Amino acid sequence: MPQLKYWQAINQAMAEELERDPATCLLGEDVGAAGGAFGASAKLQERFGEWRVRDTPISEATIVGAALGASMSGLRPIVEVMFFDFMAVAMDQVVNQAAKISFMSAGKYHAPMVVRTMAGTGRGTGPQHGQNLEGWLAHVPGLKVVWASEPADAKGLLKSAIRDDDPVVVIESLALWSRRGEVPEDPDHLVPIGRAAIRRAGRDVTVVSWGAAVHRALAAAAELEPEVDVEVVDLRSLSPLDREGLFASVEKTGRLVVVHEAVGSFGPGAEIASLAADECFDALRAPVRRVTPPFAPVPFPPQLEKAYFPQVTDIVAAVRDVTRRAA
Amino acid sequence: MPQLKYWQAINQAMAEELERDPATCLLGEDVGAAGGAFGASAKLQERFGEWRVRDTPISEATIVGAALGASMSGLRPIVEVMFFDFMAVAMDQVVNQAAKISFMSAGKYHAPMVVRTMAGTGRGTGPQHGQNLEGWLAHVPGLKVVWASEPADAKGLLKSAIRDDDPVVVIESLALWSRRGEVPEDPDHLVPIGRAAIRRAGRDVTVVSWGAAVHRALAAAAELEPEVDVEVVDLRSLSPLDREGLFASVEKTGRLVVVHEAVGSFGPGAEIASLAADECFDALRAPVRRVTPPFAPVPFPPQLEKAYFPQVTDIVAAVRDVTRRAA
Amino acid sequence: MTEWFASSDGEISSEQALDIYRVMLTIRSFESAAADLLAGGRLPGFLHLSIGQEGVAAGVCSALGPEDGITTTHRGHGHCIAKGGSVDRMMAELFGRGEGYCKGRSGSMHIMDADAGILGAHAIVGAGLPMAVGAAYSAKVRGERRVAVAFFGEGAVGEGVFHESLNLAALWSLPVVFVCENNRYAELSHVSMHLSAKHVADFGAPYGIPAATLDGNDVLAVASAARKAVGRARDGGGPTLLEFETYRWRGHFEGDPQRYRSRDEVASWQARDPVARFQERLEAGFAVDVAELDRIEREASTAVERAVEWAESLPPAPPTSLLEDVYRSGSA
Amino acid sequence: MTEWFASSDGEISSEQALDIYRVMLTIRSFESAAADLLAGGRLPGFLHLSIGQEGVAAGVCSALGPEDGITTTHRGHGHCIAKGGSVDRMMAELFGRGEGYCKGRSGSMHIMDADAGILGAHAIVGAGLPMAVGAAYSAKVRGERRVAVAFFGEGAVGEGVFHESLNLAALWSLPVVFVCENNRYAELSHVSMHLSAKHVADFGAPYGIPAATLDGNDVLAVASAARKAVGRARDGGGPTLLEFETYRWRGHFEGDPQRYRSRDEVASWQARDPVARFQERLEAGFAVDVAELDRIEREASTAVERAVEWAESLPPAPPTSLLEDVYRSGSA
Ligand SMILES: Cc1ncc(C[n+]2csc(CCOP(=O)(O)OP(=O)(O)O)c2C)c(N)n1
Ligand SMILES: Cc1ncc(C[n+]2csc(CCOP(=O)(O)OP(=O)(O)O)c2C)c(N)n1
Ligand SMILES: [Mg+2]
Ligand SMILES: [Mg+2]
Repeated sequence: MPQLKYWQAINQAMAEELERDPATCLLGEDVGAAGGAFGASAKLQERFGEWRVRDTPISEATIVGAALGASMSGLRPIVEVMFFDFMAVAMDQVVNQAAKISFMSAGKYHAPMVVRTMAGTGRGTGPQHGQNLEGWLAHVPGLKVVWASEPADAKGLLKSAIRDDDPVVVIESLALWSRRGEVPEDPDHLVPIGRAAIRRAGRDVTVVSWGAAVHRALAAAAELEPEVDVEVVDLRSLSPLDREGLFASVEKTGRLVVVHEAVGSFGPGAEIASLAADECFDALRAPVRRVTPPFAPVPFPPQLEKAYFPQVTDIVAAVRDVTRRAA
Repeated sequence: MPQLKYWQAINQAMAEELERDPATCLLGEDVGAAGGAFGASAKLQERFGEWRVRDTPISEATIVGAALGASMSGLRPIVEVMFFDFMAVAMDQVVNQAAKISFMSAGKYHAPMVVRTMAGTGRGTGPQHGQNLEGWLAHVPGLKVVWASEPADAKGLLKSAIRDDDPVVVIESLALWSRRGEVPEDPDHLVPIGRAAIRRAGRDVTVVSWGAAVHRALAAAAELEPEVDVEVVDLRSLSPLDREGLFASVEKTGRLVVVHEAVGSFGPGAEIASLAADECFDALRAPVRRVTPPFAPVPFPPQLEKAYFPQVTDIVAAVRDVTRRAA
Repeated sequence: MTEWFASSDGEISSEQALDIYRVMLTIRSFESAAADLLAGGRLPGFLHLSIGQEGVAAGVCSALGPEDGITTTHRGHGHCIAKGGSVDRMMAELFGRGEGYCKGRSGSMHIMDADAGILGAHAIVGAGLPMAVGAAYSAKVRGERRVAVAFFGEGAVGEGVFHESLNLAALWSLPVVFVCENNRYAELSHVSMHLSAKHVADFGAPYGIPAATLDGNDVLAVASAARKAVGRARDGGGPTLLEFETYRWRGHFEGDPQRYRSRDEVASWQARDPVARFQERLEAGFAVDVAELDRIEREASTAVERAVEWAESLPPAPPTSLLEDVYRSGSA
Repeated sequence: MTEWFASSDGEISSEQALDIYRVMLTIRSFESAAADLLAGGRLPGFLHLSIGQEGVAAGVCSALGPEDGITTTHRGHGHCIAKGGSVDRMMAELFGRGEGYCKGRSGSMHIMDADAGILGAHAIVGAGLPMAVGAAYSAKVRGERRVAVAFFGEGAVGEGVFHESLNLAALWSLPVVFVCENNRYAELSHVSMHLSAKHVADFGAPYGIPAATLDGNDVLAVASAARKAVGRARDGGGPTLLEFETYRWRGHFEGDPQRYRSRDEVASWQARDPVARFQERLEAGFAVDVAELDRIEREASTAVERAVEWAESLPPAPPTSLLEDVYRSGSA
């Protein structure tokens, strides 16, 4: 299988889907002539023309709303919102309109659109370019939310999202941008939305994570071996959530640690933790722990980013803590 | 003590604070001449003039941003955002700017501003006027979030919010608008932000709730008596959260049910549940349950609102379920 | 600019004129019935009525075909009826019945009909404009000759998406017509309290978008201007901004005590009733006889009465429908 | 309108002119140093430089007093320096040191200084405009003669808050000056790809806001226009919209390969260097001798060198500072 970088996998997914279905189009700031602020749409405008791959003004709310209107009128638009934080500007159109179109029209309309947005975490971007807001989105009925940790999933999830008939928010990690991995060439390489991946099987504790944090969870698991046998679950899809996959793992290990790069309080990890505390209560042998940044804005310099975002040592400590207990 | 309706308590809080501090002002659509879309600011413009109580265009983002700029320049603005759902339009200014001003300026600026917004839940307002998004807000470092269930708290929390030096989002329940209660006349009647209230002490199970749902929790508790002795905790403040109060109650009862009117998945109840699953793990004797609407947009007609929002019977069933277990 | 949009005799045939009249009366009947039903406690929810503004809905939609799309607002009954929405299914929606457009779950502010090209009434002020722009973008990309119309109130000019939508439509020369119903009020506030521009149409100029402020209570003037704007859009000429001056006779919502305006002001606008004016015009200019007009009026009110009867007879939407259609594909 | 803003001889004294010159050179020194430091791997984070645009920052801020406020953007070093921000604390912030304006936690895009009236650089495009409007509202309510200035790029016109802010400022006649630096590009896109209006100044008209498009590389023209706009605002005359045509010499961010523009285009603007032009003017019009100008240039670069030396010598901001200032009052 060919090796691609994470961003190349995204580029390939879009190229293939633009090729496959003339209804697919891409809208966003600098996505066209420039090929994307970070290169994800390189060469797409050349191939598919300036209407299907279209540069937009800096008008996130209207671009998302226009994508919605277009998706109700025969197109399958992909919108790029450059940084995750900027979703806040477009939140009304995403949540009050796009997410509710199928419901409000009793299914007569639907919104086969994708919003791609990039998480700046770990790239020195600071308080207004480094936030992780996946918890907001996953809280909205009518939306789907996915986040790949590997190039193959970056391709397969994005392709699934583009082919999905509902609005899907696809979050991409700038921290993984140059990460290489094997990516299937199959033009129908689809990673199903709503299915988690077990990245490392283990018996003692389940560590659930997504995006860039998955790799730290894996590093922690490696460090803990053979002392603790850690199962690392890459959620991939926050909404819908792979409840069965999650429960099966927690039932097996009896211990759960959730790791993410959004702040903890009222954050996405709380859903995972409380599902387990309800549905897997009898199996749980230790407190459910979340490893997250502190409740503060995102700092920019490397030493503070390191202190802020969960590191391998933090995960190791949390796992040790919950496995130390006999309960 | 005089009896006031919930909205009158809000009105009184604003009147007193506008009187007390000339830096306080109120901005919003129809808040001035009309006295508020729902009357909360009745007569305030007459008393305090058209500059301090100011009608605005329909520009939520800019009004919140202007309030922020004003709060950094000597005023203490209150902004009214008519329905909770409309917060989505202003989310960028609330979250990316207002919440981070103190941090980004190293405390040299701060944002003593209040955003008041009304939850339409239970008033037949439907999918774009009935959402509850408190989970989004509580997830943001730098913001505080409060929600009163009684007129006395509506006054006391709002007054605390106005005097607070940080941005506070004050959520008000239209469903409680005409609810009467004793409200202290004391012009310094302040309900501390960050302190929950035990509305009913009990030994068997802790039911945590806020806003209008508190009253259903109390009704459920009454219905369950003497079979189950329910402790009803009215959170009042989502951020900061009264962790000590919460933990003390759960440690005592060993059982937790969270009830709210936001959808469950990735919702605010998850934070309460997972805090308990971590910090009170040893005390927990049953699965932690959340009673919430289904994962769907808000319907408008009475029979569907009733089926959608948690009812007394739903709470009773959840409490019975968790207390039935020996664990 | 205003002149370019002016109507000329013979532009609208008698048949078209009678269709327009029927639409206006259907809107008025529908909303009058809804007002009575709400007042009588028979309807749940909220109502925002457009009585007095029927000329804009009927006139603009007379220039549209079924393939064209519209977006509208909380005050959208008129636009939906004029665009071909079924009064039966609209009434069922207002009643919260499963046969309504949203299976009775969303109510008056959220009528959508894919068959009639009603991309939807949206209750977030300004929210429909980007959607209409998107529908127009779709037409352009797909090489279809469809046009999209965004209806909105003058209050929506306060929202940034209005301006963003104009910019995008102009920049991409999209087949979209922006139709502002300037009814002088946004909720309880007069336009002077929320807008510093003299005319909403003034916002066309910076973008080079043709724009005009016209009498919204003269349905033929509306129809004629709409024909020009829609024709221009369909022929690839790009967007137009039409501002129609009009007035709502009822409160912002049913139950609004309306302390913000005088009875005289209301009366002065009622004297400019778009229905009555058009009636006179039909009799004079189109030589339609009164009996014909009466017949149309009766038919319109009968259709609405039947809709009420039917809708009310249906059972309330069942709780089982709550989770339907949240997702089109597999659910979360 | 443009004429009203034109500069006249004698408006700016020699002393003021030299101050302006010093500011321009300090900005250029500061940003050149920062570029070198980043290229040399000595600075973390991202940098968006305004070299080539110094005339706007220096000219506009020369019309402001310490009591006045500004908001700016991701490209805000120049405005902050011109408004009286300390190059030491700015440089310390860029280095991520505890002595920086945000204790080294926020970096280049978020300089704020309450003492100098810098309400902040905000990295969300358009976000600073409402804040400036709010500061002006505060001045109005409190009866203070303070003025607020919002600096922004032409790209911000794409964001709705730009328009909402103009409306609010006009409607309330607030003491705010909107200063657009039209440097022809928003990130990697030419203005023609994101704006359908000819001039950003065109957006003043619908609101009745005085507006003009002026040469941003002629610092005296900038200073003069700013004096008029600020004076008008201070005297209760309301808002003004000033568009300054200018150009950034560097990429959107340091490291930008700049495939979207030609070297010739860059060179043609470098030939209109605001610093060099002002230097000539100072020598010719103000009879300042070259030695004096050299002295100022040396002082500016020495100040920046010292700032670099000092900032780099400081320890990195400690992790303990992460939770500081999240809340002003008790924490969550
Ligand atoms: C974003 C948003 N803000 C506020 C409201 C509340 N609201 C509903 S209608 C309305 C006034 C709209 O005025 P206009 O656009 O003139 O329409 P009209 O009601 O006159 O038809 C307001 C403020 C809303 N629905 N959405
Ligand atoms: C809401 C938002 N969208 C997108 C961006 C990404 N972005 C940063 S700068 C920029 C271009 C801004 O152009 P302009 O306003 O002309 O300012 P300039 O960079 O030319 O000074 C963009 C799109 C952002 N920071 N915020
Ligand atoms: Mg109106
Ligand atoms: Mg620019």
